[in-house]
Amino acid sequence: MSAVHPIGGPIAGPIAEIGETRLLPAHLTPALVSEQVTSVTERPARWGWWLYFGISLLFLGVLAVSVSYLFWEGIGVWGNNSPIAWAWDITNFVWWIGIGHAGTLISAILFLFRQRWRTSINRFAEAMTIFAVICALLFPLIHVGRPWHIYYTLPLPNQMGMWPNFKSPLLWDVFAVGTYFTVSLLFWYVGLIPDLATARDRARSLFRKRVYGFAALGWRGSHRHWRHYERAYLILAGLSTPLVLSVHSVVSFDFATSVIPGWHSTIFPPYFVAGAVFSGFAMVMTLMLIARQVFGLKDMMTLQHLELMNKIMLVTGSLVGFAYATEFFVAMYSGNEYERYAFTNRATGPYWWAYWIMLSCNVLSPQLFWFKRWRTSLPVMFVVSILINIGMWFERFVIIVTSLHRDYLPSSWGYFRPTLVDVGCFLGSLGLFFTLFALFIRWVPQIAMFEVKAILPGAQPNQHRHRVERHEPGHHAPPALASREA
Amino acid sequence: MTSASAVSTRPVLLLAEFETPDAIIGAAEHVRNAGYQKWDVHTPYPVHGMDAAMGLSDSRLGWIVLACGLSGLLAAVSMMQWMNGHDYPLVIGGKPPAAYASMVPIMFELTVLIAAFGATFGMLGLNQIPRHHHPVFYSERFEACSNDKFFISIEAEDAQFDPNATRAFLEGLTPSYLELVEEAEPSPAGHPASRAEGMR
Amino acid sequence: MQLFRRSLNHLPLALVVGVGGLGAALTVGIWYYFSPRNLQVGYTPKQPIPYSHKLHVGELGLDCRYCHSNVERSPEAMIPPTQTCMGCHAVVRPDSPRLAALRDSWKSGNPVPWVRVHKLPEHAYFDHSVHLPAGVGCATCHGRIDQMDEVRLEMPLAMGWCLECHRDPGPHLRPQTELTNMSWKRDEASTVLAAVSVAAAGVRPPEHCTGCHR
Amino acid sequence: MTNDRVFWRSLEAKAQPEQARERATGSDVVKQSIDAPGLIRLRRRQFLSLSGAISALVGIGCSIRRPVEKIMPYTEMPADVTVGVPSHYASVLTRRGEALGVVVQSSEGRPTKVEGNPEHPGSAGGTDLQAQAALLDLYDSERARTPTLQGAPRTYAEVDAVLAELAGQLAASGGAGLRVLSEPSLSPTFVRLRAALAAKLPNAVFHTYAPVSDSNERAGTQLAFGRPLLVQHRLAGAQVIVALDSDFLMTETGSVEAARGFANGRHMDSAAGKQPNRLYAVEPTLSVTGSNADHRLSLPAQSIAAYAKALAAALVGQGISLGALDSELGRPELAGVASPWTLAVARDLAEHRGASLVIAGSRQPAAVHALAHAMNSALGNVGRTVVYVTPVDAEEPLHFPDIASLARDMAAGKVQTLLVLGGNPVLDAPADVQFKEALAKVPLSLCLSGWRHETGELCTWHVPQAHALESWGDQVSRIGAYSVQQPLISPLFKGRSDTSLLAALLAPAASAVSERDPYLLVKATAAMHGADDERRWQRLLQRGVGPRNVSQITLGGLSLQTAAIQSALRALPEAAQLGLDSLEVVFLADNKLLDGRHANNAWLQELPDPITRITWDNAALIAPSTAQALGVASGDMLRLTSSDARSIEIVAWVQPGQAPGSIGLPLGWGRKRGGKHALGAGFDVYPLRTSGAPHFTAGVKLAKLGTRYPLSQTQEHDVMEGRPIALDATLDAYREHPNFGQRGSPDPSPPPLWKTQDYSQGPQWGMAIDLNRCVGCSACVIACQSENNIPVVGKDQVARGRAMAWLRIDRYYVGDDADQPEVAFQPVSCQHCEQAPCENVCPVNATSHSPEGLNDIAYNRCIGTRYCMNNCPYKVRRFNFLNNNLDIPETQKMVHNPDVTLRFRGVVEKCTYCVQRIQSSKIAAKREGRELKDGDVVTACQQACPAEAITFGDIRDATSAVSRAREVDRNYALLAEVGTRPRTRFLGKVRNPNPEMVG
Repeated sequence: MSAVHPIGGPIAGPIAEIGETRLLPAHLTPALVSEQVTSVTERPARWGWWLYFGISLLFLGVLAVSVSYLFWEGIGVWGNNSPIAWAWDITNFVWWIGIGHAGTLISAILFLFRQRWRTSINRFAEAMTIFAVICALLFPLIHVGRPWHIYYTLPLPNQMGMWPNFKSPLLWDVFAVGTYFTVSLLFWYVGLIPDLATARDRARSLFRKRVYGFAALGWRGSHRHWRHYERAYLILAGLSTPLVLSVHSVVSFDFATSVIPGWHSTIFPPYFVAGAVFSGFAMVMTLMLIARQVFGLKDMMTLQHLELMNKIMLVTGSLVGFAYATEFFVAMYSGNEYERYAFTNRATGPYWWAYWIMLSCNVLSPQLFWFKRWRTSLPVMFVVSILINIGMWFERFVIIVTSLHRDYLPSSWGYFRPTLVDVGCFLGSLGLFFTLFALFIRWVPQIAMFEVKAILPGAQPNQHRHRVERHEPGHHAPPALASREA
Repeated sequence: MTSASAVSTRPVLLLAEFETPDAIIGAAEHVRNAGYQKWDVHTPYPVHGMDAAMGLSDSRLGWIVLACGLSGLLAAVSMMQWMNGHDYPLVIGGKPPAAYASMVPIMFELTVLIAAFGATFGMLGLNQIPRHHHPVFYSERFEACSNDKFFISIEAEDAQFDPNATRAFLEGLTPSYLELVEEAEPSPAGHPASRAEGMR
Repeated sequence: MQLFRRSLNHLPLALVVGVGGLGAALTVGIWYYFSPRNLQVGYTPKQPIPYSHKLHVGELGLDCRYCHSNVERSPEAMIPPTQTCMGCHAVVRPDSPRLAALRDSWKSGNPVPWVRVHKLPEHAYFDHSVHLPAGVGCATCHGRIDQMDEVRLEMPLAMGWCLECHRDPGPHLRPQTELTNMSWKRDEASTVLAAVSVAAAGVRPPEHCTGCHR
Repeated sequence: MTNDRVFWRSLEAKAQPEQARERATGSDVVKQSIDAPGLIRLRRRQFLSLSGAISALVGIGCSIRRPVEKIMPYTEMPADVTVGVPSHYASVLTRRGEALGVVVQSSEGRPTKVEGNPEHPGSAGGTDLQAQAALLDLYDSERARTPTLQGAPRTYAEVDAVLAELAGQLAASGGAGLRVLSEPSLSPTFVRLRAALAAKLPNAVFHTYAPVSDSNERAGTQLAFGRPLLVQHRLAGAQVIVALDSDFLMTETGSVEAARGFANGRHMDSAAGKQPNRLYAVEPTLSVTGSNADHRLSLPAQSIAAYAKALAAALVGQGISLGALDSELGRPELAGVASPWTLAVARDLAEHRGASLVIAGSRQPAAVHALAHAMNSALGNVGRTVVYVTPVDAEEPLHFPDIASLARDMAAGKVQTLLVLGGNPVLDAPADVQFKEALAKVPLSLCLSGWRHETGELCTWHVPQAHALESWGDQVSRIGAYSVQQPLISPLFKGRSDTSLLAALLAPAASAVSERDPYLLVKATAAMHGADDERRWQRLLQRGVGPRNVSQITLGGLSLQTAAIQSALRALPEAAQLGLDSLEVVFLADNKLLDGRHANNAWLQELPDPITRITWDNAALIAPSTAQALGVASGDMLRLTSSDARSIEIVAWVQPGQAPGSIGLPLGWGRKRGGKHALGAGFDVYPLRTSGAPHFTAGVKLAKLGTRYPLSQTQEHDVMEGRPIALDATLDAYREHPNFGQRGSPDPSPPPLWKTQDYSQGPQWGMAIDLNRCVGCSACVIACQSENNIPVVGKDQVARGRAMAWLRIDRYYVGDDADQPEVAFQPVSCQHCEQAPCENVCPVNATSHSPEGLNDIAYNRCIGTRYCMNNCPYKVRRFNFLNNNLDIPETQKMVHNPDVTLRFRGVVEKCTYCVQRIQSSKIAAKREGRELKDGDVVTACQQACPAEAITFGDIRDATSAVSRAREVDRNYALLAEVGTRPRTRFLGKVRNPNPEMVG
């Protein structure tokens, strides 16, 4: 089927791709795109931004205080204990990592699937990924008893002649998350280069010009560059796709490879990935709704974009629900008394409330999106996206804490209560996230302008010429449709 | 910027501006057919079909990435086998010190990591960026390139370049704007002045 | 407009060279300067009494075990009690000013505050009495004490260094008769070597954690 | 088997489910403020570590080795010291009425570990937890450091002056107005001196008092045989044991020996046809002994006498006549008690004449003891399972009347001078004698005690008492074994011993040193006990125990004073009617603190009570049914008011097995003085105790205060949830399925996916724990704490689930009746799995396996991810959540075992099978050029265990004790189905119920 034709055109081919219906309003021109997107970074910030930034900074301060106190006194200032050696720390880690999945997913997978509507939101989502992963990385670093020895986890030559244990899922984490962060960062920056050039050229003051100019690496839109650029982008997308899937799979190995009832489960990798995408989309949604309201980017983040995302949330949410059901079924069907107890205990034990919060937020609330009326209502989707964020946090809490607090020997069963420092570290990480985000939306073009421009009506040469070139070697589709036919 | 200084200047390139993708792709084909070598097309976003129009070959980036990926894989395997299997073998959970199964995740991660480096820096390398200083930037008008205008630049270096002939040739392509970008001979003063003379 | 000088186009090159070079320098620097080989070897503190091993061992030829008498039956070789010193110095140079501190200690009963040179961290448990029977000589870890006026740390007492020998003890062992012989050289041709290697065959030093850490 | 039984989740679950959830979540077990502990302040240690780090940074480049470390050699080498090699000395400690022979390890002159002395009959190589914890008492920085006069510090010279002056005056007055109050003594030297003093000062009066003692036992023998005798049980030979309110395995005199004997009598070695003994326990409160009983009947303490009579009557029914007593006994049944409890038990006893034993507890009145003696002699047990011994101190009076008379005289102003040699009467004298008020009327009082406690503070003079490990002394064990208590270290705070004080009064400073120096005095006594020359003396010191003086043992030929017993039985008060408004309280010797003398011992404080699992507190133990009727829940604050209007406030604890209508009150808690650990821990119940009814009293009213009090437990869940954990079987079931262990906890042993580790070389360490021998006394737990420098974390941290014990004893309730639970104990420490889940997950290789099968851990490599804790199915790994070695007083640092690293915060730790002992044994063997032999390596827990429940050694050597133990058919691996292949094996417990009483 024809992959390339003016975006506004009729739906061609047997498959009605989501991306092929009209996404962007007809009046949008390249110049308008540049104007709308870049002007956000050019205008003086509104008081709303300052308020938001101020609050974020406040929470960042909370983080600083909590972590300093933690380092001074030791892990004991948290509620962790034996048997619940991991609690909020790893819960937050997994939660953030999950959130960090949407970005690369949207950029990479939707890119490979040629979902053109992604262009409006991928920059945004990628940024979110990077900040989320930063927050995620924070927790493994501070949750260890002796953070000043954390470098033991890296394969560095040392006088002890000791090496890390490559059998440990925790070490797999180090590499997986590290790789994920690096690749996402590269992916993001590569995507940014042309738009930084735009920002450079639109800038008035020499200072701004210099700053953006430096960041744009002297990009001059040369087509000889575009050629490699697109290929690089395609490859990065290709690499990121399995990476995204691998990262949360590896994170799930922390649990799946253990012997603890409720952790020791083969379903974890797919289940975690689905959950991650789920929570990631929810977070993107929350942020987009705000940004689009505050910065008037309604033209590019259209209601249809939001609806499409809601559909994905409906699917992933149901997947997660299915995973919950499967877990229960397997536990009961296995006849393993420990497994059975672990799951009955989740639903009816001391932490029953956490379990039911998780279930209602993650499985029930997205079901609203079966109905177009709610799928397209801003307030509804905002509330639901928040609910999902909460629910996914509780999912990790349920998996980690309720599985640990009652495992094999009843004599060692315990109960976990968070302390103020636990709360401080969590809220603090939110502060870190939103601070970074505030800076991002203020200084960086938050929509991939060149990609949007490329799919505007009439942005590409017309059909006739195109058909001619089809058969010529070295043809490249623009990024939005960058999969070579053959 | 137009500096009326007396310093001797030399032309570096001719810059032709076009309004639409169709125009630029057509123009590109002509320039290619005219047999120019050192020329380029500047667009705010990738205009597809341009490779053919400019007669460019396929990108070699893929091979670089493949090489990087494989070396990443090799590095991972050898590192883990040597550290856990050879240099300090320890009994962990009753398993053999050098167990491949448990090393798969990190093999994968390092492969991807190094490959990604290959893709990014390979691209930068092939494009020879970062290059912050380039003659086209002398042109005020060129700033529109990152917004919505399309440009063709033919460098003075090119064997066929002749200030008048080439200019005539470009005029023939009916650009919306044409400009000769000149640059001062590198002087001890360092920062070269430039003169861009517009015409319609 | 041209924002940057042409010279900035050398940035990539500069980055590659600069960052690469700096990284290499740092690695090498840390590798060398932060290693016990650099940080610990050569430590030669001032001792309360200028006791010279060179004189007592090198020239007078005292056996190590005369003073460090525990070395064969205890984890600690033991710094000799004042008593031991006085054993001779009650008559030899009884009023040498350099021995004032010793005599004070003998009178007052307060110990001589020697400064520790060969120190292992608290979590490492080294046992002299098991290394001797295995054929590890004094000089192997303490160097040529017999040539030192002031005791000086010769070897980096670091885990990696211990492991070198624990992994392949053979080349480091010597016949029981030569344990305290400071000048003993390993002579590949010699006949005793056969005996050593035989003995070495029976020596299986631990390489697991609790071999040394408890 | 256990898992066919009915379980209740926890008590409240049986009663009211929603409360159960609350309890199970522990939400009201302890009230935790959500905020983190403490404020940021630059603590000393932190400051040091900080500055240390800084100086280290500064030092980089020149040398990291800053600050300079000094070596302090001896000036003169002591004869018997090898630097770096600990030496061992025999000594003896007192434990209630029994001497406990010990061997103390000394590292460079400081005692670092207490072990039992295998040569000593009272110990037989085992110890109890108080003996293990003795070191911490010794190094307690809060012990009194100087003598005081009215609280003002004085010198010992002044003390000596006063004593000399006093001696003068007394000599003149013949000791008029002098009273000496001491604790019951096992020391011939002390008794000798006291007698001499009495002879010298005819007008002086000597008193003896201890709140928890064997006074009733003496009264019993006095009553039964007309002379005071000590009762010595030989449990190993007893097939049927009836314990009448006697906790002979834990708090009674001679528990160490008893535990050994009991375990031996219970031991089941495969189906060797040997019949294990059977224990019936009748008691008001669930004791350790009751937990080990095959049949347990909870009766109020006041009804025990009636039960004893009914049992005796039943015996008569079995043709075992008690002679003239028969008429006295009444009917062989007791209201509210199932008839088998008299008839079947009597039949069982009758069938085992000469191999049975009736034991009366020290709480029970003389008559009950006498009746027990009567039954034993009628059953022909005397000389077989029970012997009678002449006590060292034949003059010892009955404690409660004695202290009462003393207090009366003091109040009446008849006492000019009072010497309190040990003990703490102001705290623990019966409330009604008002000792405190009486003391105020004594012009000159001198108190000798280790701590400036309640009494020490109120006496004119207080003189620090030397610890048993600091002073010369001697003791005679129950069966007449003489042993010398030799000091391991010169008194840290220059304390004095009771003998030296007596000597000072006896012999004026002028007199010969031999009459004043405790060493010489003891040596003189030893001479009378056979060590009459230097060689024998040295030998005595070495062995720690001299030849037994059998003359003291009376194997029989004692005539029962039936008439006296008869009248005593008649005089027994009728059991009062118990009801919700008239409850019985029973005063219990505490499992850990006894009468309170160990209250400042943090190890004991943090040790969970063997039964309640409560740390740092005592509580009023109430039967579930009673609690429900009264609407009382664990953690509620109560006021208990006795019939004579005395009252205390104490927290409630609902305790399965407590007799309905009866409340158990552990003594010795809630101290007002005597160290920071003692203060504020638990509740003082002495104010309720009167000389009239010092052991139990009825008519107590209970009122809820409406407030709650947080209790810290180490185990909050009481039942096994039907899981195969602490496996047991009845004798029949065992005979049917000798391998019930492996049936219960099968090892799937799936084919390995990889080439498994080869463990065929070198020694392969393994352990076997016999649940059939383990009585749950917890001595091993303290032994482990002492050997491995395990820190104490305090009540709040325990409540947060951060107790550090490497070895814990899990206690589960089994059975379907909350008022009559069966109990299962299971010691759990690192199982040293051959396929250890913890090792796989450590990212930094901090924990790995040694070729000898040990699960190693290198503290200094650990970064504290705690992943290994999560992945340990046995939950035996402990994490230093905070810096637990912060601010340890200098003196207390001396308690640390130099062979074990102190762990810093942020590090995981766990049982290492005492790897330091393994290493030193291996090194010793290498040094001596020999192979390790079985028994060379003994772990701390194994060595401490009085019941020999733990065996350890090389499982590769088929002949080793541990290999043989692991081959016993009862063996099983805990959670074998997880596939961890533990090196520790358990031997399932065999219960031996009376077929007549089953069902």
